[in-house]
Amino acid sequence: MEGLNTTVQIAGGFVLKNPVMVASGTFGYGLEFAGLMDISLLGAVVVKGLSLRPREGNPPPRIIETPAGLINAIGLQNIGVERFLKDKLPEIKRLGATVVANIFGESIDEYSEVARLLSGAEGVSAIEINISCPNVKKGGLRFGQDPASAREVVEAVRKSTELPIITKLSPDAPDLKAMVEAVESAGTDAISLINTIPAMAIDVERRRPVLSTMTGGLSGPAIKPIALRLVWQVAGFAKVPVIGMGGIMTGRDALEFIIAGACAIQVGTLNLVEPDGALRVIREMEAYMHKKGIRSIGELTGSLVLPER
Amino acid sequence: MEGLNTTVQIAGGFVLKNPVMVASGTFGYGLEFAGLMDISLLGAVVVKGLSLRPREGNPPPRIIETPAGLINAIGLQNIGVERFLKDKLPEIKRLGATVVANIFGESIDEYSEVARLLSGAEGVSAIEINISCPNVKKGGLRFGQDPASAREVVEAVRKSTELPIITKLSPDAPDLKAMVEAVESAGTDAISLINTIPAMAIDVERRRPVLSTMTGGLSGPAIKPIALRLVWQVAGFAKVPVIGMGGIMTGRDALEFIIAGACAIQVGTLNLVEPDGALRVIREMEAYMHKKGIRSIGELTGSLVLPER
Amino acid sequence: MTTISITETVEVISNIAISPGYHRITLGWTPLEVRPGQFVMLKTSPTMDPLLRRPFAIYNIHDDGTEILYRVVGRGTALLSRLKRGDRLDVLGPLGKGFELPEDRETIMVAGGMGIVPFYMVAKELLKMGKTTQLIYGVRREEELILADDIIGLGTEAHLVVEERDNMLPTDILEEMTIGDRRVLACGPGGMLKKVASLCEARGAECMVSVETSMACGMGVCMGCAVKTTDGYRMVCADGPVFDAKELGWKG
Amino acid sequence: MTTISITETVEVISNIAISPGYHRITLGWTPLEVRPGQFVMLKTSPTMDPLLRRPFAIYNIHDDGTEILYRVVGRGTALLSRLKRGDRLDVLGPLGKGFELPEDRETIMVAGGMGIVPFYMVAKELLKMGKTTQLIYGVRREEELILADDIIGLGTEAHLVVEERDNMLPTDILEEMTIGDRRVLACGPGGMLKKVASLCEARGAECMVSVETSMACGMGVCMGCAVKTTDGYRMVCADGPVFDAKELGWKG
Ligand SMILES: Cc1cc2nc3c(=O)[nH]c(=O)nc-3n(C[C@H](O)[C@H](O)[C@H](O)COP(=O)(O)OP(=O)(O)OC[C@H]3O[C@@H](n4cnc5c(N)ncnc54)[C@H](O)[C@@H]3O)c2cc1C
Ligand SMILES: Cc1cc2nc3c(=O)[nH]c(=O)nc-3n(C[C@H](O)[C@H](O)[C@H](O)COP(=O)(O)OP(=O)(O)OC[C@H]3O[C@@H](n4cnc5c(N)ncnc54)[C@H](O)[C@@H]3O)c2cc1C
Ligand SMILES: Cc1cc2nc3c(=O)[nH]c(=O)nc-3n(C[C@H](O)[C@H](O)[C@H](O)COP(=O)(O)O)c2cc1C
Ligand SMILES: Cc1cc2nc3c(=O)[nH]c(=O)nc-3n(C[C@H](O)[C@H](O)[C@H](O)COP(=O)(O)O)c2cc1C
Ligand code: FES
Ligand code: FES
Repeated sequence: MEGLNTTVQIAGGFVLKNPVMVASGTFGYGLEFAGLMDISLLGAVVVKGLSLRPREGNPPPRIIETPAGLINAIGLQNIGVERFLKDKLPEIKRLGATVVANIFGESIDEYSEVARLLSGAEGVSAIEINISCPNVKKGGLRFGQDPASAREVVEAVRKSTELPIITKLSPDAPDLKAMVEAVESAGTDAISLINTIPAMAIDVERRRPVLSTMTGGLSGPAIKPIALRLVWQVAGFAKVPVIGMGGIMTGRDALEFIIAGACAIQVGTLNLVEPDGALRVIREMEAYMHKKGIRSIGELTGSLVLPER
Repeated sequence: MEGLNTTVQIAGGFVLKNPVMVASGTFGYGLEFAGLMDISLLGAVVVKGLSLRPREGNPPPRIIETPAGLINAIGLQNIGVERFLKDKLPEIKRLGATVVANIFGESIDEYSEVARLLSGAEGVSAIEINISCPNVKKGGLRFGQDPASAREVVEAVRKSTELPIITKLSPDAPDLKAMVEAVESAGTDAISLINTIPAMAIDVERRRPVLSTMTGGLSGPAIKPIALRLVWQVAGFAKVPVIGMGGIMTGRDALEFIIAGACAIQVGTLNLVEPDGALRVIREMEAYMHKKGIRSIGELTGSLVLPER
Repeated sequence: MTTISITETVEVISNIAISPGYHRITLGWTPLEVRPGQFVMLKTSPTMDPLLRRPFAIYNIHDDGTEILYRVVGRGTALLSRLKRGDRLDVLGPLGKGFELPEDRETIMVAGGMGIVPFYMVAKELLKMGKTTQLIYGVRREEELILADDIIGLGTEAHLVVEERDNMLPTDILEEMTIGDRRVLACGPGGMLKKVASLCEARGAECMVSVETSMACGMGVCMGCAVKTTDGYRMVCADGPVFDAKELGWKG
Repeated sequence: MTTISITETVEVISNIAISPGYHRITLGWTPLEVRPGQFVMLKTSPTMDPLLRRPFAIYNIHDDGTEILYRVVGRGTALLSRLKRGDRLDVLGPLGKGFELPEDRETIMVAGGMGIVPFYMVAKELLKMGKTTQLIYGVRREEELILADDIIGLGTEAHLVVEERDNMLPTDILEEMTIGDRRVLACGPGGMLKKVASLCEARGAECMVSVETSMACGMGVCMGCAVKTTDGYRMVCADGPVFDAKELGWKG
């Protein structure tokens, strides 16, 4: 829309043309959608979580629908960072997309090695560190639940790349404030949240867990009210920019996160249901700005008016 | 149904005719439903949370619908324990209901005083202690988040009543295992969970929180997958019986909680949408038992078959 | 309190657009007893989204069924407008207390927009009681006037105001009128209700207002539909939706 | 991979019950190119519950639209069965790879229950290629045989088995048959597919099976519809739904 400024600067050279990214694991490597939409119109494409070596993922069943939600236990199946760099990245770049690489590792060394390989390549705009995946544990605790080990991960990645770093937080960290402080002090450029919420479904006919892994992660509109609360809380104490997500389906949903304090947002499950839904979200946000006479998206970030009490 | 044994013994003399109770705050004082259904058919009626003195509750707006969910910020408006005993309890008993009194206090003394008043009366079968209400804090932390203060509350209530005690846990306690151990050692007879999950909604037109209290508690089918995961986890380490709840809408939902390890369940939000829904849940559970040839509900509790790995 | 007579699935007899965005649905269900101003809660979707029922005033009942007049404003009402003859719909009601109609005095009805809905039954009831009444009806756009046709058809004296056309509000009419000892009954947007209440307060007239809040249960159990009164928070669904304006503490 | 031609809302031309619980819906949309065995993802509700689209094989396409045959098994299909002529429905497709039809040999089609759906287009296509084919179709109850009527109408030789009546399964027929160098194409319940695969394996025959898993995206991006193959997990939606039985590692 004319005259609207929707660009968002997350860090140094990491600037989005608009605040709507597509979330890791819900947009493949971007190419699958190329026939259906112009992916260069997105704020950024966050690709499926990458590990050092290809990963098989979990046995099926891996997904189950719930009321207004989806539980997944994909187990981070991916082609590995090297094949990504060789087979996928050049093609996504050719299509004009801004690319964020989501990474994870089974050890701190693996995280930093993946980050190193990505920074050597042309065309990755930022790295999003997934410290909240259920399969990655250290001393029994997932990195995403323990501030000290989260700090170690981010420090290691920080040392191995010059790229802007986004650290993606888990919604079930016992102490989010300590977590944010830890990753900030380790040098993260931004924080994103929420990853999926641990959840479960049982097949009562067979009296077995539906998912092969017993529990999985809940996403989709069902979790939006929880995600929004967490993003609002974190934006209240974070010093770095916050990227919000969790159940965003419409421009209004996205605006709730922005008004709560997020500088940008990601849509995840929506992509699975409506492949070009992220573009609709952008249009709806622009229409709102237009109607309200808001010229720059930055005016909206954190603009929540608190009730008098 | 003939030949089915649906009774559940939670503690000493606290026996339910079936495992389906209606949850606190979603069934008023039971009388409101009397014209629509036979409330004596329910496992138990857990009445609206009672405090020592009547409470006004929060300013409106107090509720907002979300996808497959409801956020509430009622603020525990109630008539106070004395009016309950005088005006409501005799009538609920006359209708043949098994009554559980849900209580909360602003201090430990208040909790124990409410419990004492209730045990003096005829007709209360058990006390459910709500330690997870957002308005009740001690040293900045809600009782429900800090095992040590939860223990104090339960100990105090234990001293002031001979009635069976159910302690109702919050889903966002940082360490549920420590919490369960604390309330068990303080003498609780059972544990119930989950209470609502902290959540938020923003009115983008006015850029204000929808609820007068900024955040509220999410309930309904949206949270069921999260509630089920928590109940399964807690049932894994709890020594006392576990009562499960969160988003139960059907007999199958209820059975998921039972199979995960709950000995009984509560339905909450369902009552608001379908006043006699709890009776349907009972019928559906009985039909399942009949079809599967299960004669006693106890056979189902914790009967989850784990996948081979 | 009238007893709730139904929580059942009933048949849709008809569901037609009476003006763009305004619909009348007739349900194959006739409650035994309804007070004007009472409402029902409809489950607009058989699925879990939208989860909650939606409140609608009862427009009319007759032997063939119950009529509801509604405006499409969001997801629930959009789903409602898709229902066709023969479809089934879950109804809970009648709910609330409705208007108390005075035996000892005449009335003035003030309605804004969809606030007209309860007044068709009010007017019918008053007619039965041998009372005369007057209607002041304000709408934004001309096409909404159609909603008053039935009431006017009863012979009710009506003052119609189209905001966009007349540059006037229904309260401007009320202001110019002699209220006398008549009781004013009002239903419509909050701003209009407050203005009506303050005009009545100033003239010492009785004023009953039907208010709206978001609702979950409609039965007085969730405490979600609270409205501040001089006696603390009360529930719009169970204690209202009609309140004495004085109770709401709305003063001029 | 065929390109996806639509993610749009299309009109329902008709939606009729062909037998209790079995429906045929015709959508006002004709994809440019469809391979037999490809499928579409339908959004059965405009609301967020059910959230995910549901996969359905394409039964037939013609100039007036696309036909889907479905059985009501749960919430999504129940909602689908309520749609009426003129309603609108969101379609994503065509998706998946479908059946590769051999130029160099004849085929045998083995279907169980709703597994018949892709074979109408398979049979039409084979006819066009000048190939003969044979159908073995097994159903539980007699009333389901109606689903094979169209294929038989093409002149396809068919062996029909009603489990309840004949006390037999389609695989019993296949077992008694000479497969020779014909390629077996199968679609139906998992147990049937495994049995077909093992019969083919034993006789050294080619066997292609169309498998079902729960799906979220239908486009190969969520990795939710994984099936174990000799080459690791592959996606039923994007790499299938038709696989060489050998790839699935189903051995006798
Ligand atoms: C006692 C009572 C009687 C009512 N009688 C009628 C009636 O006879 N006819 C009729 O058309 N409507 C009536 N309403 C209003 C009706 O309940 C709402 O329009 C309806 O709930 C909106 O549902 P939705 O899902 O379409 O909108 P939602 O998707 O829930 O909301 C869409 C938009 O409508 C607004 N909205 C939501 N609820 C209300 C509300 N209660 N009042 C006004 N705006 C609202 C929202 O703020 C939002 O902007 C009545 C309400 C009450 C409380
Ligand atoms: C590639 C593919 C093609 C298909 N083609 C057709 C078709 O042409 N016609 C047709 O009627 N169906 C077809 N199906 C199956 C169809 O997708 C399911 O029946 C449908 O998703 C069920 O949705 P629901 O909401 O009604 O059921 P749900 O409420 O989701 O489930 C209800 C019950 O159905 C079972 N169920 C769920 N998914 C499936 C499934 N995929 N297969 C079998 N049972 C299931 C569940 O376990 C449950 O017991 C196909 C599936 C796939 C993967
Ligand atoms: C199928 C699926 C796969 C996912 N894979 C990843 C992943 O690889 N890495 C990651 O950081 N998050 C992953 N996520 C989480 C999403 O990126 C997002 O944080 C979450 O789904 C919440 O957003 P939503 O409700 O909009 O989907 C995945 C989510 C889904 C549904
Ligand atoms: C409107 C409302 C009021 C509630 N009030 C109370 C209360 O007073 N005390 C309490 O312990 N829980 C209260 N709850 C929580 C419920 O008892 C229950 O724990 C929660 O809603 C989850 O169950 P559900 O998803 O079936 O509703 C309330 C819930 C709702 C929706
Ligand atoms: S809507 Fe529940 S108390 Fe009024
Ligand atoms: S359904 Fe998403 S990859 Fe197949």
